Amino acid sequence: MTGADAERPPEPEGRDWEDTPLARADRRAAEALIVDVEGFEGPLDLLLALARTHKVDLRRIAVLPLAEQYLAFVEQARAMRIELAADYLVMAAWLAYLKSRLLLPPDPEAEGPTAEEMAAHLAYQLQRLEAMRAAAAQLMARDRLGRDIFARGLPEEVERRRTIRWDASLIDLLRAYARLRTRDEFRPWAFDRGDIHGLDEALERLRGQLAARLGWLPLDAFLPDGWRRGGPRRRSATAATFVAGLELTRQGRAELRQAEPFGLLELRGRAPE
Amino acid sequence: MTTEPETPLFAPPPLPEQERMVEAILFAATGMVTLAELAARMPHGCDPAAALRGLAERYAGRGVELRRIGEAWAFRTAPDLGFLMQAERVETRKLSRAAIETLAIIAYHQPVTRAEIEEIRGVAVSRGTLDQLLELDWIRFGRRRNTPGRPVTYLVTEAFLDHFGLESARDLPGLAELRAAGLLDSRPGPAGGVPAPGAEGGPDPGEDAPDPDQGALFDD
Amino acid sequence: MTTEPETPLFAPPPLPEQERMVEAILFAATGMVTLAELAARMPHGCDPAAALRGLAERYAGRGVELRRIGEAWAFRTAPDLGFLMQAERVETRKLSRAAIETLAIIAYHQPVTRAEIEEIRGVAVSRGTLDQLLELDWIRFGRRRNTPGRPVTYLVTEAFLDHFGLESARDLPGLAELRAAGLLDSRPGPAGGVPAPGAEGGPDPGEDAPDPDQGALFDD
Repeated sequence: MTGADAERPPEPEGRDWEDTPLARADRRAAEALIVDVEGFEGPLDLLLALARTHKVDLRRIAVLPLAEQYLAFVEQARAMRIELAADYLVMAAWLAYLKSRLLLPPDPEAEGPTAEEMAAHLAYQLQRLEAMRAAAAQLMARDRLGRDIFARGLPEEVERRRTIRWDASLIDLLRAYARLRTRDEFRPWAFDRGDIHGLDEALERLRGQLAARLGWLPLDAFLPDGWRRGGPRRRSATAATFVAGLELTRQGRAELRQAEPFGLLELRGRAPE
Repeated sequence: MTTEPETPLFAPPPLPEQERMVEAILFAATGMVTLAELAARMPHGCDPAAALRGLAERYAGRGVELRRIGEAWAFRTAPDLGFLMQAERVETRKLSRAAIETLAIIAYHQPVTRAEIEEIRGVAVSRGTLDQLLELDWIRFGRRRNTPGRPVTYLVTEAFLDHFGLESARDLPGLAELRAAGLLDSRPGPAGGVPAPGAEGGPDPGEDAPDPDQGALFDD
Repeated sequence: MTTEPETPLFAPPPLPEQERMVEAILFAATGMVTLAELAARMPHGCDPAAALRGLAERYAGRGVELRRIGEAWAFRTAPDLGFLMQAERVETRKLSRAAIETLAIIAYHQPVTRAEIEEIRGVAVSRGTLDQLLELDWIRFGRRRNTPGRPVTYLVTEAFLDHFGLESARDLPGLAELRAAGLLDSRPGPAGGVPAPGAEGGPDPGEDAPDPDQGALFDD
């Protein structure tokens, strides 16, 4: 996207931080950011902060180095075992994809937006977010009613003959409706459970079944009798048994395998160590 | 630095500026304000008595007058204009819970019959509640239902939309949106959907078919 | 006696008298009063708009100023005198950064949907944010969008304008510059563009997920 791209050496495996002075600066910035990763409101916010540390003028922002900084940040967070929300990882995957597209020569056959268009849109989003933040700050800094500007403190009311005006606000109306519509949701659950196979039950069952046999068996084989025919009963039992299987696997009492995405799930018991 | 120097470090603001200050203080005050209070609030060296004299002159004969009661001062509407204050004699009271719930149901389910409202609320709707809403001009009668008994239906009015700042009743947020805005605290049951009014055990199932358009509000 | 004679029995009061009336009505009220309300309260044949022009001139530069807020009017203290009114200061609940940004986005992009707010902020709108702004009466619901899902839109209110001392939403600071810079455009992202914020941590991910047809929402 920029002239700098051409000079950049191919990305080494296991990136060495100390190779250039710029990398050192990046690293320091990334470390500072990691300390308060909690303070960021999502990936876009983080990208904006990264962009700010290097470039004041967002209109000339170079997306490629920004993408690299972000990826380095995520890498660092992982190395330091900081748990990042899924949003951050989705953005990292997208930026890695964008980066590869920006570095590769454009494929004339490819459909959809070019890498440059995608990068330009990201730059636009960052500018827009920055602009909205500035606008918000300007707005909050205005002379405000009740703080800098005041209304009449002693409104005059004439005593005689009052008429009562009934009032209600929209929020009262919405709350009333929400209250009405959710009230029913609590009541009948206990009686509606006929077709639900509970997780506790499933755990109990599966624990017994797995202790008894150690070979691989498909998940279906563990469904209780009377819950195997199709429909909501089977769905409920499958879901509960699957979750129970996950839980027991986590506890080290079972093993779970699947040959391919959407393939058959198989389960077997594992002797406790 | 002393707070009360014998000779002020700064000259007090000019008298017209002091007048502006007294004017603003009296306007915003929630009660009468005494000369001493004025002096305490204004910058050091001000002369609120002089400023009040200037203000009283400026407001003489206007729609609002500067009035002195004992040692305190306040702005008051000119006595001859008292007749204009009729709209201020209004006492505002919150609508009762029964009324607001009934109104909400009519807004969301219109056109809706009284039986349907009762079915959704789970309690009888008193005549007075509907009368009150009719009187407020927030609801009106719609067409009669073509079902046994030909019950009247209720709709919300333009005045309702106006009062609640809505463009149309269709713009009321659906349950998903209420929840998203934080107005709904509970999660829906496992069944997910909202039960249609009168769907089960209603007083008159045949008659209570909900507005087909209504579905759109809930089709999260 | 008829209340609205075809030809007035009496000529309307002279303009200076009408000014006094408007002055009294506005002074007596804490909230804003619309032109229509003024006309309704004043004797038949009055021209409150003309009276307001005269009043605005009279109060220019005073400690109390005449302010226009949308279609309504109110007296408010001059901003430079705010320091005198510490006693009347209302401590407002501090708004979160998310709430402030959401408010600004609604003001500058209105009417705007929740999905659009999320697209601009790059993060899901958390529960309680919109609720808080609705409760402050700073935002309200606008028309639903004619796009899949018919999402509700949000607008700012007159109370918002009053609070921030704006005559209309057109007077938002920096609006012209932002528009000229194209930052208020409804610019659709390229397909496969920057990932939209997930509704993670939201109350109901399935239901609150931002519209995948995001781009289409910006078409007006």
